[in-house]
Amino acid sequence: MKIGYFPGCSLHATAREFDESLRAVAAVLDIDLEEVRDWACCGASSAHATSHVLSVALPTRTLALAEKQKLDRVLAPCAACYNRLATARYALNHDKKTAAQVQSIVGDGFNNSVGVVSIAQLLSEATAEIRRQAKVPLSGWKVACYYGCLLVRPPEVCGFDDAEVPSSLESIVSATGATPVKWDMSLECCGGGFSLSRTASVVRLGRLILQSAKNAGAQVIVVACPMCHSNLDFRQKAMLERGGFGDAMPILFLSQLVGLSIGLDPIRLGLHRHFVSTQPLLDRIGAAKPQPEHREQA
Amino acid sequence: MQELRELARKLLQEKQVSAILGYEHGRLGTRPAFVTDVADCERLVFDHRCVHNLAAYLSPRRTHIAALGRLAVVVKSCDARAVAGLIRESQIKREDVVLIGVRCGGVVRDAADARPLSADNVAPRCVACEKREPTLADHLVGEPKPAPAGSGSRDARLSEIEAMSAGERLALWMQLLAPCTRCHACRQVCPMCFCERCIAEKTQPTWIETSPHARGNLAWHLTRALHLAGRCVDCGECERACPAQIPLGLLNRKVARVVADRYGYIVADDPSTPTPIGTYQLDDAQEFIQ
Amino acid sequence: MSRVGVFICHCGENIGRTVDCSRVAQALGELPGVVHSVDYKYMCSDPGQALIKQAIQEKGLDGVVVGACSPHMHEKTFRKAAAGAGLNPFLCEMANLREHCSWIHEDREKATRKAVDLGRFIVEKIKFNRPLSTIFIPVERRALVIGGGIAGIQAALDIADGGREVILIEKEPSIGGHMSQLSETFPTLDCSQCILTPRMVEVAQHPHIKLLAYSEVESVDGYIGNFQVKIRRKARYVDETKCNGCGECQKECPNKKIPGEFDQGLGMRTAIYVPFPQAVPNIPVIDRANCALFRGRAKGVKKVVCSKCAEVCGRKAIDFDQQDTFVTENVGAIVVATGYQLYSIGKEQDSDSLRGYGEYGYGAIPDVIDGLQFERLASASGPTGGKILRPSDGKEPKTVVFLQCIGSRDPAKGIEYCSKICCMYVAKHTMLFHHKVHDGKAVVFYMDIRAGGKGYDEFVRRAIEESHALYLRGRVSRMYRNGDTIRVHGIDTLSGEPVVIDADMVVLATAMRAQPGIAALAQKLSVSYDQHGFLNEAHPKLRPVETNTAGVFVAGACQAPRDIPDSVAMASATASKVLGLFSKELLEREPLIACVDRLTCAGCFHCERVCPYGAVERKSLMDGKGRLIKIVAEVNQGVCQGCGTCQATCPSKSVELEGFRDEQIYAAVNAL
Amino acid sequence: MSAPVTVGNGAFEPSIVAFVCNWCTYTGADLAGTSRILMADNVRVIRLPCTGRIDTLFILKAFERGADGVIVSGCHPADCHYTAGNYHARRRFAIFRELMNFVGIDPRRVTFSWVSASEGGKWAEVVNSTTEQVRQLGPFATYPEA
Repeated sequence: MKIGYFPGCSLHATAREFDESLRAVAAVLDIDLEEVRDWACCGASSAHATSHVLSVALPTRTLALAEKQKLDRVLAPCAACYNRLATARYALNHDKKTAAQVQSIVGDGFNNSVGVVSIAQLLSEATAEIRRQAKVPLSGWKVACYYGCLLVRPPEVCGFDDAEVPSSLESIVSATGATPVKWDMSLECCGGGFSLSRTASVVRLGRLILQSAKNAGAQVIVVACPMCHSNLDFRQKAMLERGGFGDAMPILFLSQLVGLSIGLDPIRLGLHRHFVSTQPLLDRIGAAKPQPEHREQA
Repeated sequence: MQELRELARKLLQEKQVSAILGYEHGRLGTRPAFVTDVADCERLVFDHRCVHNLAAYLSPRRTHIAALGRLAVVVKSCDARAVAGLIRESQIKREDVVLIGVRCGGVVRDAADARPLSADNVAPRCVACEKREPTLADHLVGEPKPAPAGSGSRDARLSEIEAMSAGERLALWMQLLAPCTRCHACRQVCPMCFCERCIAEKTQPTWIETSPHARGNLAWHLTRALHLAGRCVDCGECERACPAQIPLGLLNRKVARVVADRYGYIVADDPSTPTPIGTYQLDDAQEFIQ
Repeated sequence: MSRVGVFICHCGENIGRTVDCSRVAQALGELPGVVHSVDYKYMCSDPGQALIKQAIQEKGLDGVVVGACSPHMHEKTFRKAAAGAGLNPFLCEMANLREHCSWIHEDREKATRKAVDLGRFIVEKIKFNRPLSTIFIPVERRALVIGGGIAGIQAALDIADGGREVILIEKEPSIGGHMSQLSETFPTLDCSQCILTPRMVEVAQHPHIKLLAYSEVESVDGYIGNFQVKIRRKARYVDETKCNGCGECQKECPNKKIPGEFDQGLGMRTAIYVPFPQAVPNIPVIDRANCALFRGRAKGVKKVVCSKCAEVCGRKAIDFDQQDTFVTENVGAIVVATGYQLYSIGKEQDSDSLRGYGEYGYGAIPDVIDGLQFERLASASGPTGGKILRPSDGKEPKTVVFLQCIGSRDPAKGIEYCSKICCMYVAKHTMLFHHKVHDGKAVVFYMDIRAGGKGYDEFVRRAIEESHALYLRGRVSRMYRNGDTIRVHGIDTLSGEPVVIDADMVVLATAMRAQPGIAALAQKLSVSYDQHGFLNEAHPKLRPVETNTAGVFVAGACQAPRDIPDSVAMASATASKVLGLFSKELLEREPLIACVDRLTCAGCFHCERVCPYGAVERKSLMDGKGRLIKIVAEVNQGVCQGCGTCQATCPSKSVELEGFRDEQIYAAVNAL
Repeated sequence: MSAPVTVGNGAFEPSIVAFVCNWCTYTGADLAGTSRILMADNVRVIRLPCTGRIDTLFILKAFERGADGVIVSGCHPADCHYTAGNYHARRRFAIFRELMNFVGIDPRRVTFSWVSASEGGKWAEVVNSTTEQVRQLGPFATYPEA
């Protein structure tokens, strides 16, 4: 299966391991990721805080390029990118005024025919294949599936999974052999882009999430968003320092968990790039200790 | 043809019906035939010259035919639509008639035309016909037939008229309707015109003037077309029967297109479908209403 | 030849100022068939009417045209005057020379010419008017009341007290409806059972009321004054004539763990059960789905798995082979009082337009309950004996959060209307909670407080000021289990601050919805309903308890969310309507209805398709030997309302609307 | 259509018949009168119970009898006194109007409108705009004298 690929900026930077693990997993699952040529930033939070038209125009440009490339669907692994692309597609279909303005920017000839797919949606479609390919039993792994704010919301834009009680990540995690736990904070906000500007808030919110996962018996949190990952992984030290709930908890990208289950090398999956050590997990499946390399790029 | 005759014989012999209403060869092409005798089944034919819509004989107003008893009728798909209409509008009951469906490859425009069917003599509606065998039938005879060759859109003339100015259209119709003698052959032959007393003959009050004057002619032909809205089965009989060669099918076709465009209704040979007149949707288009 | 009289009114200056009335009278007087034409200052005055009467008698008029104001103003007046002089009132018509002419034009010449035209239309029309007489329809003076909640009970009692027989049917085993489940009622906090139970007993004992509990409407035929209602009497498996309600069977029934409907699933009942102790009738019913015997039978087990109830019954009232039976009742009027159901927050919804509340866990948290469940917890007859104890562990909750507008006023969840009663019953709940759990804290999240009603706002103020309920204006975005408690995330929009509360229990004021199955019943009755399933009243202001089907009335929450006082008021209103209808043996109707010409009717039934009232019936015409000639349309005089859509649709004009027959309209158009 | 013609010493004044329902438009027209809203005097109202009763034959006959324009007006959707007569009328007139246009009768000669009992002003507008429209179109001269 061929699908367009829009890595977005994060997957080239802070979330390199998301990109690496995703490409590795896709190769095994026979998913052909064709990168949209000359893609640009989706605008993320800054564009829609600045100009509504810009926030639609930026993703539209990428969608238009994908259409020219004859792609039916584009995968945006980053939840924020996914949300911006999907929102732009929705706005073009439902808001005539914006559509006209954006058309004057992007130019004619774009039919808005390209679907936008999240990592949750793509891997949900591949659960049978994941189950078939699973080589390393993750049985006994208790996983908290963390959707964050943007993966399935707003429902009219995403049109995938239940916006309030989603279950797609759980079904993917189940396919790997691991056990998803029932917990309450799977949709709560992690603080998103305030990691730098309002660190204290991010630490406070992140603690609630970690605590809830712990209380539910989880050993690992699976995420599908670079921002969620960086908040929960990079800021976890600060959360732990405030005490109250014991040891660190590894935060994995969904693709990393799937990669482990289908027997991919932890290095290829970028498991050495995390701040919170993934070694306790790897020990459980007897995988080799990933050799840390340069961190500077991360 | 043999299949048809065999079936007819069987139906008569087994007393399933007391008469077969079909076609036989006549002086000018084929003509309707009432066969009550098994021996006469040999006379039955079906080919591209069988233009008549025999459903017209099923109207309960035709008491002399009803007196024959239970009938089997040979129906093309357009004729079956008329039978469905008669059932839908409570004129006959489905079980009162045996329907011998015939697979049809189109008929000629002019019943007297003895030539084989070709693009030159095929009835234009047959070229566009999408249903070559009736669904509403008890028996189905004949081999599947290909669509007849034909050229040009049947709606070309319609589009041509629609493109004219209102004044031109009015002049055209005044000219087309002028030769109407109000003989009402169009009505007599129409299987869906089964009223006890036609509005055209109602004189108290005289909504439609009876003399062949432009006023009455226009009122008659517009009213006739309106009464057939969502009911006309597109069998072409009105036009064929018209001694003044008025293209009445154009009016029927116009109304059919309006009904299809506005209400998505296409006349079919399913008696259970509702009619567009007599039903409504809350959000029916009303762009013409202030 | 007609003898028409024309009477042109000046209406003081109102018409006369712009229209030359004497010229109009003169012009119309010259029309053929007009034998008398005059103008007068005030035609509606006594002397004016006397002019008309006098002319009718002296000149033997067979038609009267009054050129004056709008017929909506004075048509009745002049028709009455004509009738007073012995002329059939329907031979009198009005030309509107005031609203449609003198008041909207200034040019005297043109207005006068127009007035002549308007008069001429009516003169020509009236030549074809026919004398008509009022239609009388016999009335079966018995009523059917559907639904045995407080509205149905009230309607039945009022009609029965008025001396007319009533058949009251209830689909549940007992009457009482939702009101019987309530603990106390606002705004007086009197015990619901205490005021309802006597009314229920009254129903059972009333000589004019025939109570058919555990029964449903199967079909409805007929029309106002003459309905035939087929009623399905569902099998109870208990012979009502033998059972004395001793209750021994329930004690013996081995299956005692069935969540009871009456207690909203919070209490348990047996498989043979009476819904609640005060049930009327006090006769048990066997719940097939939970009875061992019937479950065995369903699986094809031949032997009798369990018959403990039958064994213990001294009166041999248990009959496992009972079947549904049908009775047909003839009634003249029907009151629909089928009540409501509550919105369910679950993921599965019975309508595509409803969404459920994923943010509240789709109802998966046991200590999140709805308002009726809280009523049962607070009720002395409830599963906890009136103690507020939470369902999960039976502990007394100290912090209870009440959420208003759950499902209602929220188009995103499918319902935009206000459920009307929730503000009041939530206030009541906080008070009941305060009375029973003195150290408890009640927190209410609300959108607006809608407490319009006698003593209502005072009641809410008491909840806040005396029972110390904390009212927070805002919505709850999410709630989830947090250990032993429920963590509730909301916002207080007045302070702008997010609020997090760890609650022991959450009570949802879920919206009132139409009953399931109401659409099917409405179709049987030909009553229209809105997109939410609430039955439509004939006019929202002026005919609030009538429906568009004559003889069918609505009371209570089947028409819209209603509280008890509203429901009772509506019920009494329907009773007054029904008794009014029953006050005469014959129902009078204006004769302006459609009539079919059997000779020319071809029986295509286009008229039947367009008739908004289902007034067209099929009539078989037979010859002298009983052979069918044809089937023609026939208009039911009791049902036709006179819109005339049938006539415009009839291709052969075989149906005519009296008062607006084709000849009449033709004559008017022809007068152009 | 024919060019506007002048009759006598004034401009052409069209003759227009209005078929209206009793409950909404007739009452709306009454309200226009009560409110003393001045309007063109070319329109003659014929009262029917419901738009459902208004037959296409009425319109044809009005034209035959010399009307230059016709107004058909009744209750707005959902307001019909008889619940559904106007919905049936809407379909009937939608088809009629297109057929009329097809044979060359200018549809601008027939105004269809919904005027409620409270829309006296709208009724005046309908009357005035139809009158002006038909005045522009000129006399209806479909039928050659036989």
